[in-house]
Amino acid sequence: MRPIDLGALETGRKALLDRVRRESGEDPASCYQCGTCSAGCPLSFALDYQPRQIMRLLQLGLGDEALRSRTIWLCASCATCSGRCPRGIDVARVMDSLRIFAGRDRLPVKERTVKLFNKIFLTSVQAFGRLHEMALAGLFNAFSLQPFKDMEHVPSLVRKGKLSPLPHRVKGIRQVRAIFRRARRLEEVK
Amino acid sequence: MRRIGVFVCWCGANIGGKVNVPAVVEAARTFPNVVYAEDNKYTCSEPGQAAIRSKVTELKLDRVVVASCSPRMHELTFQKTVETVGVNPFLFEMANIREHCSWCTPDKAAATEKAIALVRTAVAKAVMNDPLQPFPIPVTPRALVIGGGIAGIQAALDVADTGIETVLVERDPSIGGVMAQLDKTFPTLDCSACILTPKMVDLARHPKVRLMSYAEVEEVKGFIGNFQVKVRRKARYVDLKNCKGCGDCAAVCPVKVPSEYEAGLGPRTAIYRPFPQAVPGAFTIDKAERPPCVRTCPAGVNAQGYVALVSQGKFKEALAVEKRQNPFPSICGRVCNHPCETECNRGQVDVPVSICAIKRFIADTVYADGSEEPVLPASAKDERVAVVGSGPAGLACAHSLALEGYPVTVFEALPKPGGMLRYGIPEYRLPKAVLDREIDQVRQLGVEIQTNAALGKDFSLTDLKARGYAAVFIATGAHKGQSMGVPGEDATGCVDGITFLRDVGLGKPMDLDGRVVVVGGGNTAVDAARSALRLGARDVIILYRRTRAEMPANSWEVDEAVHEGVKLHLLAAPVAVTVRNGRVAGLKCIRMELGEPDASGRRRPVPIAGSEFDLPAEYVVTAVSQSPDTGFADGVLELRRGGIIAANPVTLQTSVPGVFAGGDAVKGPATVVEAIADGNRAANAIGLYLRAEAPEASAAALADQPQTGKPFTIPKDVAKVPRAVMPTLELSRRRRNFTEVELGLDAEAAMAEAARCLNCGICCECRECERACEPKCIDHSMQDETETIEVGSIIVATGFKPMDPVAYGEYGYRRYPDVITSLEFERMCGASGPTSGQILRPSTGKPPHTVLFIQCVGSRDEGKRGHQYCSKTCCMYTAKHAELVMDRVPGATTYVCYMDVRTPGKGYEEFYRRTSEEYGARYIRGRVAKVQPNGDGLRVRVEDTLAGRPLDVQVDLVVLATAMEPQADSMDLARVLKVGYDADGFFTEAHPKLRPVETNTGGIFLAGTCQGPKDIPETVAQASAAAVKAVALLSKDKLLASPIVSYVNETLCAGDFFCQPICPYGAIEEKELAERIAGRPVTRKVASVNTGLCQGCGACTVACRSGAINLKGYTNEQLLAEVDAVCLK
Amino acid sequence: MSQVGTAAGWEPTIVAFCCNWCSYAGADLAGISRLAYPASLRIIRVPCSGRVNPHFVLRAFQRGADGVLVAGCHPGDCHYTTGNYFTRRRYLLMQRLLEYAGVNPGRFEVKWISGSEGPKFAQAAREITARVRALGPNREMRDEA
Amino acid sequence: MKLAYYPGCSLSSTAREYGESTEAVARALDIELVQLPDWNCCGATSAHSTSHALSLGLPARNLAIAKRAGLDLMAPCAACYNRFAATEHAVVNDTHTRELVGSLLGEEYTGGVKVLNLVTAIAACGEAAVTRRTVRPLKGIKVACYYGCLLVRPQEVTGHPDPEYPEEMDRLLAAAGAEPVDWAYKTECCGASLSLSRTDIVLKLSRDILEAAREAGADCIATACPLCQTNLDMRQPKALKMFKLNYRLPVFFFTQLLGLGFGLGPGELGLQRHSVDVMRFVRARRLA
Repeated sequence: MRPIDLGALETGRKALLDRVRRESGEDPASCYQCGTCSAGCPLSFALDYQPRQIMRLLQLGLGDEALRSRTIWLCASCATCSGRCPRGIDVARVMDSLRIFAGRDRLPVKERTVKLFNKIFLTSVQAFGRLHEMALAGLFNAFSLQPFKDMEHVPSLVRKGKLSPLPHRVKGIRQVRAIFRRARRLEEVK
Repeated sequence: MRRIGVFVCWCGANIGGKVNVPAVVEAARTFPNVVYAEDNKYTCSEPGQAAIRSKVTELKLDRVVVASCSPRMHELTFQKTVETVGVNPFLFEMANIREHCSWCTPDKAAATEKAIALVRTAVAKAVMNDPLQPFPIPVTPRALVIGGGIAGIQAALDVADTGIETVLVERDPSIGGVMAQLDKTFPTLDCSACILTPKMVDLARHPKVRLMSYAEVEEVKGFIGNFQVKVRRKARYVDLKNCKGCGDCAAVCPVKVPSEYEAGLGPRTAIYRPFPQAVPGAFTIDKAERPPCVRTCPAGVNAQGYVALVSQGKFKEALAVEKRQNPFPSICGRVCNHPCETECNRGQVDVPVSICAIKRFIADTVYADGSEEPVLPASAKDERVAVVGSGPAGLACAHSLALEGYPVTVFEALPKPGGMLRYGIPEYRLPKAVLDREIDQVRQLGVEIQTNAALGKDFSLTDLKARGYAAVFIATGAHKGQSMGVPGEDATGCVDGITFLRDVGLGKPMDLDGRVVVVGGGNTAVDAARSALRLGARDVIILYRRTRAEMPANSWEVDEAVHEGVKLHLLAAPVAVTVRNGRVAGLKCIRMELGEPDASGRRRPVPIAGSEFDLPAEYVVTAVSQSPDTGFADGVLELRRGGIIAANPVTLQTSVPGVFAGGDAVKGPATVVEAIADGNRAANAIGLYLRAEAPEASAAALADQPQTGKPFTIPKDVAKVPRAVMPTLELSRRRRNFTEVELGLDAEAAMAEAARCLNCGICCECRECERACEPKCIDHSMQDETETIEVGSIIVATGFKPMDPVAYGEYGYRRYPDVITSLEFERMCGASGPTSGQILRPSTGKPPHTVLFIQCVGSRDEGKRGHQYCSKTCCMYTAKHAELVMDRVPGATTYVCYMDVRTPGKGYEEFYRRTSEEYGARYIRGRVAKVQPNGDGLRVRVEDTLAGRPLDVQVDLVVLATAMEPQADSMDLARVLKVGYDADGFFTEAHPKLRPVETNTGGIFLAGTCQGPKDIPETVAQASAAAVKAVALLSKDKLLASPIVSYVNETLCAGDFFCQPICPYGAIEEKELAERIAGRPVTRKVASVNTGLCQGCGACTVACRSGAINLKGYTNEQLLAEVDAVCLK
Repeated sequence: MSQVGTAAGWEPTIVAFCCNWCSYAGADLAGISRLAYPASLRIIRVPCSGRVNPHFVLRAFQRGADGVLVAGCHPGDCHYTTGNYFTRRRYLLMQRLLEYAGVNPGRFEVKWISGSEGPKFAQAAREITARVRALGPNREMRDEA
Repeated sequence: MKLAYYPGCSLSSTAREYGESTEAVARALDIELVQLPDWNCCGATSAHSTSHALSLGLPARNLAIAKRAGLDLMAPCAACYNRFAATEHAVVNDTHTRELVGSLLGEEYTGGVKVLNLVTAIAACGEAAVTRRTVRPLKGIKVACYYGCLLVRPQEVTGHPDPEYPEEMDRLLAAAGAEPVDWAYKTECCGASLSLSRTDIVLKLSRDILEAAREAGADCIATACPLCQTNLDMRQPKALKMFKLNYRLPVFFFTQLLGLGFGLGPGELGLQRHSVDVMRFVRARRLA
């Protein structure tokens, strides 16, 4: 492995740390690398970097690696790590922030289906005010190029009255859409 | 005009780098009263101090101002300097131009400007300064050490060895602290007890040491050299001097609770010595507040006492305990409504202890084998007492009085004694043989029972007096059945429940053929219904106007009735009895629904209009209510509504002196145990009356005893155990006979049931220990005592407690038996411990093959569950534990999950290397995330952070290295002592480096872990250091106290004493001043300051409206001069 | 005498009464930690915040102080057990008295600062200075010199 | 008790039986549920993965509606509950968030709505009320109570006394006569919203949970989260097949079990809507 030139990373290191601190209110620099988060993480088997290593990347100035990792997209936000962290870091919240940055910076995403799911989910909410689960599943399959995924469940779900073909639109949809609009505008500034 | 010299320090570049020092000197020269100013490189250095000295002498300076660092740094230095050349130290003043100026002001011009202002202010104050003299205060040459762990023991020995008297106060029954619980000590693996116990013995034998064990400091008054300390000596219930420590008492104690010394791994008895080498070696009885069973029992029967004895198989002793308050255990064991079980704490764990069944078991068993020890009455007395009524109240009263030696005659209206016990409760619940046996026991005490003798018919109250009875107790019960108040009640076949049951009890032949309807929901109704069933009724219905939940009858009786075939017809009430040919043909009823709650809190039944229906029946028994038949009162005794006798609720005395009344005749229908309680109470009251005690004294003696003692908390890890089931007579064998239904527990079931008791009172007061103690040094009536001791110095050595790791839910402590704390592990290693030194898995009792240690549990955790600090000892004791495992369990594997291994101590790193390299303990760098059961053992999930890989480790035993915490009440003690404490509750030292054993309060020193986590060597070193500090203080005859105290200008003092309540030290006293005004002698009160007590806070000066009280060194004039100068622009 | 901080124009004069045990030590720590705060704040040492007579505060305003800070130990931590409780009680009265006298109560403040709270001291100094700076010079009570 | 009822998107579709059983049990316990008027989606994980502001704004609109109604807000879905609790917590404790929320909604929302989940809401009625209402005790039913993540974590937000080993659902079901088992997976994650996007992961996590419940001796699982239930129920056959296991474990909403104890009918409780059949289980125990 090539040695890392720490000095050269300094500016980027500070910038990303500050960005995380601002966005999440959490400070990854206070992590002392005990590994409680990684050991307890239910997803650890599927991660390319353990949560502890994500913190370390941020501390070293290698945050770009973190932003491009699978880990940040696979985090299920279960907050097991946050509850146990002896440094009081809300690790799940840091993961949220990294996901948000990766999305906002349009970085390449290794777990594209996860991002796609979020996008379709929010599109549905923006359109109707509520989630339309049938549309979510259908669109997800279409865009993720796996049209027959979970199709085996559809007949029984319909039979059991669990999928309704028509979405429900909330009356205050204008306010809901305004929330989307304002959120986008507020965060573009950052 | 003053002559002030100003010396401005450069402090190298510290001040000089920011402040233009020459400019400051220049400015200082222009200030009024300044006759000289100069600058120095380092004023605090010897040349700097020499310059001050020479200028003072040369220029006859009378005051000096130094502008340099903080006075907290060098005020004392310069005060001493000026003192050597004859200037009073309090004429010296300091301007802080470093910490408050050069170091916090980036701008040079601003810093110089500020420095000038600060010097001006200091000069202004100096002008107003007066010379002050410290004054001497005497010293009490005695030390107090609080806490008897290794720190306290060492400190006390060190002080006492210098010949100074030392008092050591320890709150536990023995000294020794946590060190006494340890097996080995690192890094040398010395046996802890071997090095500690000799010191404990030395302490106890030291001629200059007074050991106050089982005592706590409650209040501290006074000040350095002169403290008054109030110590509470907790009641030990054992005479310390005479106890030989033989242990005979503990051998007979039936109560087992978790031993604190064994960290809960083993039991101890209620009378106990924490460990064999305890000092003092005397035993102690541990009492909590009265347990709920005893508290709830109307008669105050000591249920915990007899239950505990049964658990040990001591049945006759249990019977004796039972009989202290209740002469009828065999009866009550069958018919009591046992409110004790409702309140039993075991109900919060699973199901209440079956106290009543145990009670019955005791009496039946002991009577059967005839082993009861006879109780001898006190010597015979002369005054005769008459008891009217032979129910439970009357007989209980007669029994108690007879035991006290009074001759008693009981008068009973009916043919046989027993009252409602005989004529109200059917045979299948209370066999007459059982009743007769316990009534005979009362007779055997010399009580005479005259039957067929009814008050008001066969004799009157006046007759009793005439016959020479000195006192009378009326307990005639409530034998009058109430009618329903509906038409047709007088028809043949309709009878009230009381009469019905009495006829059954008298054995009148009855053959009930047909349907019986019983109206009512109380015990009488249920008894009548079940009796009717046994008398051949084809069909028995209980008609009740509310729902089953509201039925006042004992629920278990209702259950049995239903079980036997009685039908419940709820939410219905009779409107009329249908009469055909003068005989009952049925009931006309109406349905009800529940409305709003009534006064009793039960929802009131409301008839539903038009819902009438007919209920055919051959017999109707009305059991709606009953009342006392008090026709005999005859205007002599005052009655209340419903015909009940009016009696004082505490003394039970009626409107006629010497005539007492109790039981149902006073209360209205109530329970057997309430009647017994009244009988006992009446006996006490009559005794007091006959001994002519004053009424108030009697009332006080009879009043309920207040609850005292520490509250009991239910342990969290009690295993659920099913309650004993009372065997009953088969259903088929209950028809047409009155054979007893409940068959009683056997010895095995009763003992197992008794073992479910949680011992909520800890000591059960069975008094077995009293009997076993040969030197007779046990006294259950001992009380706490307080004592005030005078000392000159206090060493605080209250130690730590290990943290309870239960907040770390992911580690499963308490949920999984094989997860233990390091202190529990330590006890397991102790040769005299619960496993005799074997390392065993609590779940199986077998040695573990793999043991995993989790470090930093509760330490280095800034989340909400732990402490930020490092507990300092865990790395080393865990290494020690790992070695012990590998020494004692051949072939065992040990894992240590750590974040950092910290070994800063002599021989520590070497020890750790040996553990990991020679012993081969496997160190994993990672903090454990979760422990969960897996197969026969536990699976531990941890990331090896060095490899970046999550690991699953299968182990047999997990040991948690829990944090050291201050004692739970450390902050309370800090407030009592007025010493500082940090956010965690550890006491704070005066300076972290230079004054590590002193507190900010003069005369109070710290030793050991109460100041912060530390190991034994460090603790002992600190203890010796604290001892030296205390000795240095106590070896002086007198101390010089600060002259900064308040003083009163008596001319101005208006004598309104607003200053008095504001003074935290009570230093302001009243003083009478004799004056002559216009030639006449007048006295007036003025305030006067006790300078020994005044600490110089100055709060009084602000409270004083006339400005008469002022603070030396910080007078109003000085401070105003400073304000003026500081504001000057 | 010239005004402090002439370059930036007017700077307020703040008088800070600090108790010897906590807040004075806190101010020392601010210095030791090299925490900068406005030079216009000057400290008068008192044994306890309970020693600060309302009269001293009024006198400071009369003499031209633009703001007054009284700093003592945290409630419960007073070296003299209860002194700072009296300070706390007086604080409200003082605010009202100042208002009555026409002085903006924003010029006066009581703070609890322990000996270990250097940053808090510096922060308090910066805050009161900023607030008083916004209020402008004290013309309400100052004696015309 | 009267509560604003937020069914959320799932309770009217994939978790209809949760909605049905919630309403039935609430009726039985005299809890009055008033559906929150014109509620919108809470945004779930997708919102807080995409935009912090959005993750506050969407729940806040519902909180503001509940505040106008003057009612405590109860969300049976653990995920919705968590979003509401998190938003409420941030609004109350952080002035910056309060301002942010105000500008997102175009109206002020300053907090003050008490947020409940269904377990705490029913627990507030008291275990005694549950026992009293029980007519067909769930005798002999060994249930593994599965809380998942979002009912308990993070502790600052939920205020839960023991997020590592919660017990309130166990106590409620025990009050109805069931025998809850002790097991270590009460709050392990099922993979939640990765259900669609990374089904493989969810299958593995679901298998772990099902296996743990079975090893602890449970014969069914109770949940209080539509997502958890879907992952454990709908994905169960595939999850077990993938790991060569062939048993079936009924996965109930805890309200369905309570409802059975209360004597309610299978139809009222939506028992026919499960993927893994529960009717045989229910009939075998004479609960329907």
